[in-house]
Amino acid sequence: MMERVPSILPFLAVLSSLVAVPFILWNHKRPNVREGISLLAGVVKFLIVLSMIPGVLEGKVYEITLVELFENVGLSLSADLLGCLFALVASFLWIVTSIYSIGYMRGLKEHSQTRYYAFFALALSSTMGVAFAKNLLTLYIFYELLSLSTYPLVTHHQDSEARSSGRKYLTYLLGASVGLALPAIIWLYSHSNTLDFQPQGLLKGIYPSETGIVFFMLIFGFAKAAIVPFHAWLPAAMVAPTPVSALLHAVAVVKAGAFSLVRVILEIFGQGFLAESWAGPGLYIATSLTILFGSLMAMYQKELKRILAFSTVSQLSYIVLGVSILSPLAVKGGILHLAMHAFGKITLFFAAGAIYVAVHKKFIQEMEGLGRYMPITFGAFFLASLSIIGLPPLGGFLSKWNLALGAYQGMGLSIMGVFLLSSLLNVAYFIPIAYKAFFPSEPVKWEFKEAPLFCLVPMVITAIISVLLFFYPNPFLRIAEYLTKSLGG
Amino acid sequence: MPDAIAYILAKYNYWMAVILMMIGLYAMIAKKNLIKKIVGMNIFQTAIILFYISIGFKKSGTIPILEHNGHVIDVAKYSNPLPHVLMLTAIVVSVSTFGVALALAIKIYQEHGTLEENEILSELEQ
Amino acid sequence: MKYLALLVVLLSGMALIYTGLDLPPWGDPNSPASLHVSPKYLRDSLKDTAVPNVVTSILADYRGYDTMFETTVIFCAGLACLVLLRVSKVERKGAHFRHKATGLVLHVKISGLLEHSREFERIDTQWVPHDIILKTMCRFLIPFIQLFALYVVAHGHHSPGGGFQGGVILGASVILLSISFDLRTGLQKVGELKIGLMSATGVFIYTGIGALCLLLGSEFLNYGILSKILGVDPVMSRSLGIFGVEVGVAITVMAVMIGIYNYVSSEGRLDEGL
Amino acid sequence: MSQYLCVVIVTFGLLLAFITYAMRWIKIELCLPFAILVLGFLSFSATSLFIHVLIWGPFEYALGGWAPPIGIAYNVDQLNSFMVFIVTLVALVNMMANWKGLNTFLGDRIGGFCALYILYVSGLNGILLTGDLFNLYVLLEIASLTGYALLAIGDKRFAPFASINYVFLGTIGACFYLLGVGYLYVKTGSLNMLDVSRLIKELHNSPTILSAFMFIIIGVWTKMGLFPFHTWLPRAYTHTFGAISSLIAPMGTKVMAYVMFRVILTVFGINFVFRTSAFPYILTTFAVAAILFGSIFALRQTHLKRMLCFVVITEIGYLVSGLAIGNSSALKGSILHMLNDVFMTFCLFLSSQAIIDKMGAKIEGFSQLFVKTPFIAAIFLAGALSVIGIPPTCGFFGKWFLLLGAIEKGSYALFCAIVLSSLLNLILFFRIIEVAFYGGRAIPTWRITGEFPWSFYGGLTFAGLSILVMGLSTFYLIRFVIEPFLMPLGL
Repeated sequence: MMERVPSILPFLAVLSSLVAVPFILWNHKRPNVREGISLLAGVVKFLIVLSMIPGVLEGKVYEITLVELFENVGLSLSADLLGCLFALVASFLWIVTSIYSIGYMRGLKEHSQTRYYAFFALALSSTMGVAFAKNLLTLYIFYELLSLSTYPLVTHHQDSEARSSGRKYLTYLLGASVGLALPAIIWLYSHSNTLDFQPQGLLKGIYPSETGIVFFMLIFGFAKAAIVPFHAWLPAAMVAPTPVSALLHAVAVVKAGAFSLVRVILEIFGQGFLAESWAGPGLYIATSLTILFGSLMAMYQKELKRILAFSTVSQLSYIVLGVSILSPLAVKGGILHLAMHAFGKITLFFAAGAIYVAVHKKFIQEMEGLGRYMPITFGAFFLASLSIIGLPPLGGFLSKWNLALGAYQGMGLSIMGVFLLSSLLNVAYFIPIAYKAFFPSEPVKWEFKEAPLFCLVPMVITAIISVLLFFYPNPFLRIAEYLTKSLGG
Repeated sequence: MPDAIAYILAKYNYWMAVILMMIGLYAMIAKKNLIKKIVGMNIFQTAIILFYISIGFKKSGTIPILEHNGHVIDVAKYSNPLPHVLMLTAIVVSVSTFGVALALAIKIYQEHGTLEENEILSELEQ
Repeated sequence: MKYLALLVVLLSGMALIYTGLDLPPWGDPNSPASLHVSPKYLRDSLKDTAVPNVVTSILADYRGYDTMFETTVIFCAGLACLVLLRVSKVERKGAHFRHKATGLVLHVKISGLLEHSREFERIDTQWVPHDIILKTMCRFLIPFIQLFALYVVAHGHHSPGGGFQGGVILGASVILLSISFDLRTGLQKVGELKIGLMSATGVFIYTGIGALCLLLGSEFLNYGILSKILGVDPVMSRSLGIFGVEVGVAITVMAVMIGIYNYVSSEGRLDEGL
Repeated sequence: MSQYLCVVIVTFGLLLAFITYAMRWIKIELCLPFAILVLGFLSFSATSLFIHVLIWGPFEYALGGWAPPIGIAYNVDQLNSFMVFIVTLVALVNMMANWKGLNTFLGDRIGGFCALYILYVSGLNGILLTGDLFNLYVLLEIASLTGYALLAIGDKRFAPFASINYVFLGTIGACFYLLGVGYLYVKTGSLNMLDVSRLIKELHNSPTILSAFMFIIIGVWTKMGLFPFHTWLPRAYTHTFGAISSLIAPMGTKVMAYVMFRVILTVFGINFVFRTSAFPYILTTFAVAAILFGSIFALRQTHLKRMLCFVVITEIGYLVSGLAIGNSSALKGSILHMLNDVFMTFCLFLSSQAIIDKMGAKIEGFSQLFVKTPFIAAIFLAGALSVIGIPPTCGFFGKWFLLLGAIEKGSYALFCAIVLSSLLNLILFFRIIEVAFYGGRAIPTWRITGEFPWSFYGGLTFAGLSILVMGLSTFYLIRFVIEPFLMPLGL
C-alpha cells in the first residue's frame, strides 16, 4: 500500500519560508513589501503542502534525503499521512496568522517588527521540518531549531518579565531535549542502528529492561508536549505577542511536541511496547493527571491568555493519551484532535489578542460586558470555546467523541471518565467568560468598538472553519482513518 | 643481598639522572623566584640528557668514530651513536628554551620590577 | 606549594625508580637499544657516506631531518627574543661620554652632540675603567678561537665536532669581544642586520640543500642525488652534502647565540650591555 | 605522484618564514601580505595533499632516502592530511581576518611576528605528519617556542607572566614526553612509531613500557591542558593579543590531542590501554574531572575570553573521554570532535575578540550586543550552539558518537558527565545571550561594516559556515577520514 516516491516537495515546503527570511530582512524599511513576502511565502508553502495531499491519500510517501549524517540515518524528509496532516494545519494557519499579525502589530505599534516576521518565517520552516521528518534525528534537529527560533518571538517585549519567561522557556525546552531526549535517541540508535519511523517500531519486539525509562525520557524530553511536570514553560511563554501565542503556542510549537510524541509512541516504540510494559499505564496516569491538572489550573487563572495556556496544557494530553490508548477510535480521535484543537484554540487566542488591541484588557474580570462592544470577537470566542469543550455542531465534538468512545473501548470507564470530567471543567472555565461578556451584572450600552479588520477577518475565518469541520471533516477525517488503517489498528 | 646491591649499583647512571631530575622538578614547582625556576628547568632537561647519553654507553666501547683500516667493524667496540645525536638536538632545544625564558623574565622584570612569583601575583590581583 | 612540589616529586620519583629496576644494566653492549638500529649505522656509515664519525653521519644524513628542525628551533629562539625584547626607540635620556685625555665623564642629554667627536668616547652608565691586560689578551685570543671553531666545523667528519660545536665556539668569540670591550664594539663587528641575515642564511642553506635534492628528483635531503651536479660519486656527494649542511648549522648557531646575548644583555635596546 | 607535498608543507613553511622575516629590511609593509601568500601556498599544498591521499591512499615518505627505522619517515594518512588541511586553512583565514589589527598593534615587530606565525603553523604540520617519535619532539619544541613568544605578545602586564608559566609547564610536558620516548628506545632500540609498535607487542608487561606510556601521556596531557595540568591555559590564552589567541587556542590543544591519539593508538595500541582494568578507570576519572571542572569553572568567570578558556578545557575532557571509553564509536566521536573543535574554538575566539573590542571583556557589559553588532553576535551564537551541541552545528555530532560509544560500553559516568556539561554549557552561553538580547530597545543597525574591515567579516563568515559544513558532512568525515585511520588499528 505504501509507495515511496523520491520528491523534492517536502524540502520545498521547508525551504519556502526559509528563503523568505533574507528578503524580509532586506525590506526592513518597507513594511508592506515585508509583510507581502511573509504572506506570499505562506501561500506558497500551503500550496506545496496541498499539492502533496492527493498523492499521500493514495498511499504515496514523498521522500528526500538531503545529506547522510550517520550510518542509516540522514537528514531526510518524508511526507506521509501524519506529517501532511500536521503540515496542512500549520501552513494554513500561518497564512491566517500572518494576516492577523499585520493588524495586531500595527495596531499596537510594536517595535522590531522585521525581526518578528523573520523569526516567524524561520519558526515555520522548523515546524515543517518537524512535520516532514523521516527519522527521529531529523525530527530532533528541527525540534531544536524550533525552540531556538521561537525564543526571540517569545521574548519580543525584551522587558524583565519577558526575560524571566524566556529563561524558563529555554531552560525547559532545551534542557529537557538535550538532557533527556538526546540520550534516549542515542540509546535507541545504539540498540536498533536506525532511527527511521516505521509502523512496527524500531526495537522489533525486543525490549531491554531499561526501555521503559528511555520511553519516558523521550516523552518528557519533548517538553513541548507540556506533560506535567514539564508544562511550566507554556503559561510563562504567554508574555509573547498574541499572534505568537496563537500560532506557536496553540498550533506550531505545542503541536510539534504532541506530534513528536505521536511519532514516538506509534512509530518508534510501536504499539506492542505500550501494551506489554509498565510504560503504558504510566503514560495513562501522567497524561490523565496533566489533563485534569491543566483544566483545574485554568479555573484559577485571572488572565485570559493564561487560561488559554493551561487549557492547551490539558488539551495536548488528550492527543497523547488518545494515541497511547491504541484502540483505533482513540487513535483516530487523538489525531483529529491535533487539527480540531488547533482551529479552536487559535480562534480563542485571536480573540484574546483582538480584545487587547481594541481595549487593552488582559484580565477576565475586566471583560464583563465587553461582548456588547465587541460582538464579533466574543461570538467567535464563544464558538471556539464550544469547540474546545466538545459540543456539536463544532469540530471539537468529533475528536472528543472518538476519543471518549475509543477510551471506553480500550480502557473502560476510568479513562473515559477523565475525558468527561475534563470537558465539564472546560465548560466551567470557558462559558462564564462568554456569558459575562454578553450579560454583565450591570447593564452596559451597546457600542461597536471592534479591533481592526486585519484582526477580525482571520478570527472569523477560523471560527467558521471550526463549525464547518463538524459538517465537512473530510480531509482530516480521511487522513485519520487512513492512518489508523495503515497502522493496522 | 649483595647480588641485589650489585644489581642496583649496576645502574647507578640511572639513579644519578633520577636524582637530578627530581631536584630540577622540585625547583620548578616549589621555588618562587623565576630565575631559580628557570635554573631548575635547565637541571631537569640536563638530567634527561644525561639519561640518554648513558643509554648509549657500552662497557667495552669507545667513541663512535670508525677506524679506516678496512677490517670488519666490531659493533661492540663503539658506543651507540644515536643517543648522542638525539641529545645534540635536545641540548639545542634546552638552550633555546633557556633563551626564551630569560627574555620573558626580562620582560616581566621590566614590567613588575621583581622576579618573585608571589609578589607579581599579588600585584596582578590588584 | 612546597608540599605539592614534594608530592609531585615523590610520585614521579617512585615511577622513575620503579622503571629503573627493569632497565638493562649500565654499559651492557647487548641491551636492546644497542642491537636494533644502531649497529646498522656503525656498519654502514663509511660505506654509505664516507664519514667515519658516525655521530656526524647520523646527525646530518640518516636523521638529517631532525637536525634541520634543530636549526630551526634555535632560529625560532632568536626570533622569539627579537620579537619579545627588541625596542626600536631608545627611551633612555642622554648618554655618558668620557673625555679620552682627561677621563672627565659628561652626561649629555642632547643626542648627536658628541657621538662623532674624536676626543670623547661613549661609555656605559655603569662603567669600569679599562683593563689593558684583559683587552689585549682577548684581542690575541679571539682569532685563535675563531680558527679553532672553523677547524671544528670542517673536521666534524673525522673527529668530534661539527656545525653546532663550531657555531657555538664562533659565537662565543664574538660574545667574548662584547664582554671584554663593550656591547657597541661587538655590534660594530657583527651588527644586528648581519645577525639577522646570517641566522636566516644558515637555515636557508640547510633547507635549500634539502629542497635541491627534491628538485633534482629524489627525496628531500637525499644528498646522493647531488652527485648529478657535483660530479662525484653518490657516496662522496653525501659526504659533501653533510659538510654543506654543517656549515649552514654553524652559521645559524653562531648568529643566534650572538643575537640572544645581545638582546638579553641590553634588554633589547642594543646600546649598553653587561 | 605528489608525495613530496608532505615535505613541502613543512619545510617550505620554514624556508619562506625566513624570507618573510627578511622582507622587513626591504619594506616592512610587505611582511604581512607576503606571509598571507605563504600561508595561502601552504594551504593550497595541504589541499592537494589531502586530495592525493583521498585518491591514492596513505603513504610513507622516507626522508633522505633512508627507509625507517634507519631514517625518519612521514606517515601520511587521511586523518593527518585532513588535520594539516584545516590547520593551514584556519591559520590563513585568521591572518587575513586580522591583518589590519595586527598591523596597527604590532608596528615594526610585524616581520618577526609573521615569521613566528608561519613557523608555528609549520611546526604543527610537522607534528601531524611525522612518523618518528623523536622528530615529533623536535617539532613540538618548534611549535612550543614560537607559541611561547606569540602568547607573550599582548597585554604587557599579564601576557609575559602567563607565558613564562606556560614555558615551565610546557617544558615539563615536553621533557616527560622525551623521557617516555627514551624508555621506549631503551627497550626497543627504535624511534619509528610503526617499528616501535611492532617491537613492543611482546613487551606489554614490562614496567618500562608501562612507565613510558605514563610519562608520554602525562607529557602530552600537560601540553594539551587537560585538568589538572591545565593551569597554564586560561591565563596564557586570556591575556594575549586577539589574533594570537584565535590562532593558538583552536590549534595548539587539538594538535596535541592528535598526538595523544596517534601515540596511544598507533604506538601502544588500544589493547595496551585496556589490558588492565586500572587504565580505563584512571582515564575515565581524568576525563570526567576535566569535563565537569571546565564546565563549572566556566560558569564562575566574568571575563569572556577566560570563560572560553574553560570551555576549551571542557572540550579537552571530551577528547580524552573517547579514549577512556575506547570502543570504535567513542573514538570516532573523539576524533570527530577534535576536528570540529578547531572550527568551534576558532569561531568563538574570533568573534569574542571583536566583541571585546567593542564592548569590553566583562559579560555584564554586553547589553544590546545583538542590536549593535548583529552579525558578530550571530557568529558567536553559532559557536555557542555548537559547544552546547545543538544540531545541525558540528558540536552535536562529536557528542553523538561519544554518547553512543558510552552507551555501547556502559560507561555511564562519562555519559552523565557529557550530558551534564552540555546542560551547564547551555546555562553558560544563554547567560551571555540573554544579556546581549536585552537592555533597552534601540533600532537595529543592519549595516555590518564599521570599525572592522571587510576581511574580518569574511573570516567570521568562514567560521560560521565551517561549523555548519563540518556538521553536515559528518558522514563523509567518518567514512573517508576517520575510519581509514581507525580501521587498520582494528577498531
